[in-house]
Amino acid sequence: MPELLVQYETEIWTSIGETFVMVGVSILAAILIGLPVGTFLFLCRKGQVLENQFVFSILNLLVNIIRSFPFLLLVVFLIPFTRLVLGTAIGTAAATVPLSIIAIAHYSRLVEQSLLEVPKGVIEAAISMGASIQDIIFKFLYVEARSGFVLGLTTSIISFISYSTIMGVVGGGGIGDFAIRYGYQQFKTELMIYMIIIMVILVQLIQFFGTTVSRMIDKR
Amino acid sequence: MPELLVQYETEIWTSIGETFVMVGVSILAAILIGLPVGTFLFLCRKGQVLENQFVFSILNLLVNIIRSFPFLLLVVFLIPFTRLVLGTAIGTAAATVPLSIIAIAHYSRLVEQSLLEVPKGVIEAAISMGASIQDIIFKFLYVEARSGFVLGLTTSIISFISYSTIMGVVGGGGIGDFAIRYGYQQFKTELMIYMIIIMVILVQLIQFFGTTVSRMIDKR
Amino acid sequence: GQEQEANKEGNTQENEQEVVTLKIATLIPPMTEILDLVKPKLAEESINLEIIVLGDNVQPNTALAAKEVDVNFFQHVPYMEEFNRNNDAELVPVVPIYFANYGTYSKEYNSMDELPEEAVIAIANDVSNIDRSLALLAQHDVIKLQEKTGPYYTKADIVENPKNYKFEEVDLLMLARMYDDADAVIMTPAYAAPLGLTPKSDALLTEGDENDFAITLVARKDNADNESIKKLAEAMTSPEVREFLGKNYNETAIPAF
Amino acid sequence: MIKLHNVSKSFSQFQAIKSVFLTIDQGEIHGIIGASGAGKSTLLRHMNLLEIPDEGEVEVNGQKLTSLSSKELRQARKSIGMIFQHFNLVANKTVYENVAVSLEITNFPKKERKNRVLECLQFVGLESSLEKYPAQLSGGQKQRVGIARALANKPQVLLCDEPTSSLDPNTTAEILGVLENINKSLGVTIVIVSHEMEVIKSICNRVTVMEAGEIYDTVLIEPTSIQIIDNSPRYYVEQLTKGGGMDDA
Amino acid sequence: MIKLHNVSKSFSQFQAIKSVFLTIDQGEIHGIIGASGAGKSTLLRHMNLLEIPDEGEVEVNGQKLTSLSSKELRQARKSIGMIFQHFNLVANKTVYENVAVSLEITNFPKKERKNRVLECLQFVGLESSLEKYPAQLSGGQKQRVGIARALANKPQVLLCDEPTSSLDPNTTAEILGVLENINKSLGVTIVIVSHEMEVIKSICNRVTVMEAGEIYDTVLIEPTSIQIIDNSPRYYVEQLTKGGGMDDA
Ligand SMILES: Nc1ncnc2c1ncn2[C@@H]1O[C@H](COP(=O)(O)OP(=O)(O)OP(=O)(O)O)[C@@H](O)[C@H]1O
Ligand SMILES: Nc1ncnc2c1ncn2[C@@H]1O[C@H](COP(=O)(O)OP(=O)(O)OP(=O)(O)O)[C@@H](O)[C@H]1O
Ligand SMILES: [Mg+2]
Ligand SMILES: [Mg+2]
Repeated sequence: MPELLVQYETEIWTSIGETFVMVGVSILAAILIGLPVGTFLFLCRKGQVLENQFVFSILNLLVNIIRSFPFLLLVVFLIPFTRLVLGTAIGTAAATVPLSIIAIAHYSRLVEQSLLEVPKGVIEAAISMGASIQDIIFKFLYVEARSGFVLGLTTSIISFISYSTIMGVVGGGGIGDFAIRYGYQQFKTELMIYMIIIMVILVQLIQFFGTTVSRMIDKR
Repeated sequence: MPELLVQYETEIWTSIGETFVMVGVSILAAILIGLPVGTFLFLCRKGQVLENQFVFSILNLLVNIIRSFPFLLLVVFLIPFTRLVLGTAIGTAAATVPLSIIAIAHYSRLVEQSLLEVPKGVIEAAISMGASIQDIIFKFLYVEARSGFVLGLTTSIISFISYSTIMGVVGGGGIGDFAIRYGYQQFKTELMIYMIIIMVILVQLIQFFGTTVSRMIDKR
Repeated sequence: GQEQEANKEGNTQENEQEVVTLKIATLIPPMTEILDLVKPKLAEESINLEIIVLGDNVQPNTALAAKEVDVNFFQHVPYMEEFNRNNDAELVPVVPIYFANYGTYSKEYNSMDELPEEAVIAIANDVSNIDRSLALLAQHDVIKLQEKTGPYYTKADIVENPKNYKFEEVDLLMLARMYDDADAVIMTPAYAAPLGLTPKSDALLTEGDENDFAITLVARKDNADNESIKKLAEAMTSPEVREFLGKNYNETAIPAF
Repeated sequence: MIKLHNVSKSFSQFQAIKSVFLTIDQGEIHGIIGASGAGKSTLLRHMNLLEIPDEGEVEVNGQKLTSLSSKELRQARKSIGMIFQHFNLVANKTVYENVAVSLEITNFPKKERKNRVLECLQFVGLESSLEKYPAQLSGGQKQRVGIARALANKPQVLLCDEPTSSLDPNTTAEILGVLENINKSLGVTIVIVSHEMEVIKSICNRVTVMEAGEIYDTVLIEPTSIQIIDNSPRYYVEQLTKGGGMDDA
Repeated sequence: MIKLHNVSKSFSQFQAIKSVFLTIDQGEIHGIIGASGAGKSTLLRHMNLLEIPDEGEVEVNGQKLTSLSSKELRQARKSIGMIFQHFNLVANKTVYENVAVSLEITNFPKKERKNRVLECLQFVGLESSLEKYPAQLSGGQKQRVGIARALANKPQVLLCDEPTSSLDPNTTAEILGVLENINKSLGVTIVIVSHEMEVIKSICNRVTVMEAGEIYDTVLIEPTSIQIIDNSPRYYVEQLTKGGGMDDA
C-alpha cells in the first residue's frame, strides 16, 4: 500500500465511513419516501387509476422545487429544519438531512418514469380482477417495473455519492470531501488521485451490482 | 417588480443568460454524444445486436469514472483539457466543458435504461426485415424509446441546471451562482429567494414542457 | 455598471493611447468593491480592469499561474507561499491592501471567559484558515500550540486545551451560519459583516494588524513590474480606498498601506 | 345476468359502439361474433367497465356498474373474470404466480390457494410449466395461463375475448370442455367473443352478431356440444389425408 | 428452397427442437401444424435465423444462413418476410409507417413506396386506418398490419406464424387469397404455422406435423382452395342457424 495511504489510513477509513452513512441514509430515504412519492406521481397522472390533478400538481411542484434549488443553497435552507430534527446542523448526521431530501426528489422521478413503461394491459388485467390500489401497486406495477427501479436506484446512488461530496459545507465529511480538502486545497495531488480511485472502484462496484441484479430480476 | 430586482436587473439577466449558455451547451452535448454513448451501452450489452463485451466495458467504465468524480474535482481536473480546447479555463464558456462531460455521462445512462424498455419483439421484427444497425437504431429503437428519451432529458436538464450552480468555481456564473454569491454569501436573503423563485419557475416550465411532449409522442 | 461600460467603449474607440486590459481574479466583498471603486480611475489611464469573480480559493491562483489572469486579489502572503511551494509557481506579492481582522464571535457569551467547558467552536475547514484560527486562540492564550511541524498548525498541534473546546470544521461559506449553532465562531470580518457583527464591537478576540495576514494584491514574478500593474497597485492604495474602507469597513478591513 | 342499456362509446372521432342494447341471462353461454374491428372486444370490455361508456348503463348480477362507487366496483369485478385477447400476463411473474395473484386479490382462503392454482393449471394442461415465465412460453401456452388466471377465483361471470385463438383444435376442445363444465356445474355466465364458428357453435346458447359497432342480430342456437378429439399428432395426419391428400410425402 | 439440416435448439434445460430435417421446395406453400408448445414457432424462427440453432444448418434460397457473415445474413433476410404470432408492431408508428418501414429498409424504389404501402394495406382491408396507431386497433387489425408489412417488399420467402389467428373467417379467406395469389404469380415460397385445420387444408401443398420438438410426419396434400365467403354479418347468422338453431331470439 502506498505510504501516503498508510499515513492517512485512519482519516481515509473515517471518511469512507462517513460516505457510507450519508449515502446509506439517502438510499433509505429514496426507497422509503422517494418510491411512494414516485408511485403517486404516476398514479395521480391523467388517465391513471388514482387520477387526481390536484395531488399530482402538488407533488410535481414539490419535487421540482427541491430539484431546482442550487444544492448548496438547499443545504443552507434546510439548516433550521435539520436543527429541529437532529438538534444540530453540522456533522455527518446533519448532512444526511439535505442529502435525503434530494435523494427523495431525484429517485421519485426515476420511479415515475419506470412506472410509465409498464404495459397498460397489465394494469388493465389488475383492474379487471378487482385489485385494490395497494394490490395494483405491489402485485403488478412494482413487479413489472422492478428492474427499472433497480437501474434507477443504481443511477441515483451514484448521484448521491456525487452529491455527498458537497457536504463538506456542513462538516459532513466523506471521501469526496476528503479528496477536496486534503488533495485539492492542500495540493496533495497524489492523495487526491487515490481518493478518486477509491470512488471509481466504489461506483464501478455499485454499477456492476445494480446491472446484475436488474438483469437477474428482469424476466421480460 | 420588486425594487431589488430592478436594482440588479442587468446582473440578473446576465446570469440567466449564463445559465442558458451552460445548460444549452450541456443539452447539446447530452444529445449529440450522450445519446450515441447510451445507445452503444445498450447495443453492446450481452444478448443485443452489437454484443461486444469489450466496448461495453470500456464505455461503462468511462461513464462510471466521470460519474464517480466529485463534481468540483472533475471541474478542476478538466482545466488543462478545457484550456486546450478553448484557450481558457475560466468563464462561462470554459464552464461548459466539464458540464458537458457530466451531461454526457449522466444522460447516456438514462438513454441506456430507456432502450432496455423497448419490447424485444420490436427489435426482432427489425432484425427479421434485414435492418442494418443504423435502421434498427433510428427506425425502431429510437421510435419506441422516444418518450423515455424526452423524460430522461427533462430529468437531466434539471440536473444540469443544478450542476451549473457549482460552476462559480471557475467563474461560470449563472443564476445559481448569483444566488449563492449575492444572496447567500452577502446575506441578501430576499434577493436569493427571488433567484430561487426564478429557478423554480424555469424548472417547472422545463418539467411541464418535457412531460407534455413525452405524452404527446407516446402512442403506446 | 452601465456608465463604466460606456467608458470602456469610449476608450477603445477614441483614445489613441493603446488600451491595456488587465484581468484580475477575486472572490467576495470587500475585495470586489475595492476593485469596482478603482476601475473607473484606471479606465482614465487606459487600463481596462476586467474583474473575474471566482467561487473557490484555489482557482484564482491556478488561473494566475496559468497566465489566464494577470493578478489576483483574495489572499494573504502565507497562503500564496503555500501555493508556490506546492505548485512550483512564482507568485509574488505586489502590495498588501487590508487586514481582514480575524475574530472570535459568540451569540450567547460576551467574553471568552464565559465560554463553558467543552464549548463548540466552529472554524473554517481549509488548512490555512485552521492554522490562522488556532493561531488566534494561541495568541490570546486560550490554547497552547507546539512548534510548527509543517507549514500549518493543525488540530494535532494543540498541546494544551484547558477548557476542552471542541473544534468543528466547516466550509468557509458556512461559518456565518454556524453563529446560531456553535458556542463560538472564528471567522473573517467579511463573513461576520452580513450578520451585523464587527470585530470592533462584537468580537471576543481579534487578530489586530500585527500579523502576516493582510489581503494582498498578487502577481507573477514575470509581470509584477508591469506598468499597468503598478498603476493598479497605486490606485488600490489611494486615499479613496482608504476612505472607502474606513467608512464602510471600519475595524473590519483595516488598511494595510 | 348482464344488461347493456343503450351503451355508446367513441374513441376520439370514431364511434366504436353505437347505442347497444343487450341482455345476457344468468347461466347462459353467450357468443359474440363479427368481422375484425366490428367492436366485439370493446363491447366485452364494457361488461366489467374496463371501458366506460360515453352513454348508457351497464348492469351485471343486478348491480348497476355504471353507478357504483369505485370500492363497490372493485368488489363487483372480483366476481367477473376476464380472458384478454392479448393475454396481459405479468411478465415478471411465473405461470404459477400469474394465476395465484388473482386468488390473493380476491382473498381466496389461503390454505386452498395452492391447490386451486394447480387445479386450474391442470385444466389448461400447464401443470408442468409452473416455474416458467411468460417470455418462455409459446403463444398458446400464454393464452392458457390467461384462461387459468380468469378461472381461478371461481367468478360468477366470465368474459372471454377470443380465448382459443392461439390454440390447436385439441386444446381448444379441452378448454371449451372446461368452460362448459363450470357453466353447467356452477351456473357461471359466460360471454365468448370469437371468430371461430366451431367454437361458437359448439357451446353457445345464444349468439350476438356485431357489425360496425352495432348489433346486427342475436340468434338462439342449440350447442352442438364439444367433440373431444384424439389428442395426438395422428389426428392431424388423419384430418389432412382424409380430404384426399397423399400420405407420407 | 428452405432446408433444415439436423437442427436442434434448447432453452436452458428444455429441448424445444430435436434434430429436425426438413426441406421445403421453391414455390411451395408449406404448413406446419401441431399442438400448442410443440415447437412450431421456434422451428419457423430458425428459417430466418431469429433463433440460432445449437446444432445443424439452415439453408434458404441456396444460401447457408448459418455460415453467412452478419452483413450477408442481413441481405438474405431482406428477401425473407415474417409475420409474427404476436405482431411485433412498432407502437409509435402509424399503420402506414409500420408498413412503410420495411420498404425503407430494403431500399424499395422511393417513388413507388407510397403506392406499394397503400396496395398492401388494401390487400388486408386497412386502407381506411392509415393514420391509426397500433394501440387504436382491434386485435385482428393489428394482425393485418403485420401481414401487410411482411408482404410489402415482395419477399421470395414468407414465414407466417399463425397469420390468421385473430381474424374472422371472411378476412381469413381474403388473406389466404392474397397469399395464394403471390405464391402463384410470383412463386413466393410460403411457410404457414397454423392450428386452424381449414387454413392449412385450403392452401398448403405439404404439411409438417410436429410433436414435442420433432417432426411426426410430413404429409402431401391437395389444397381444397379457398372459399371466399359472403362478407356480411348475414353469413354468420346463416351459418349459426343452418345447424338447426332458431332464428331471432
Ligand atoms: N425462451 C424460451 N425459454 C424457455 N422455453 C421456451 C422459450 N421459447 C419457447 N420455449 C418452449 O419451447 C416450446 C416450443 O415453443 P413454441 O413457441 O415453438 O411453440 P408453438 O408450437 O409455436 O406453440 P403455440 O402453438 O402455442 O404457439 C414450448 O414448450 C415453450 O415453452
Ligand atoms: N383506443 C382506441 N382508439 C381509437 N380507435 C379504437 C380504439 N380501440 C378500438 N378502436 C377501434 O374500434 C373498433 C372496434 O375495436 P374492437 O377491438 O372492439 O374490435 P373487435 O371487434 O374486437 O375486432 P377483432 O376481432 O379484430 O379483435 C376498431 O375499428 C378499432 O380500430
Ligand atoms: Mg378484439
Ligand atoms: Mg407459436
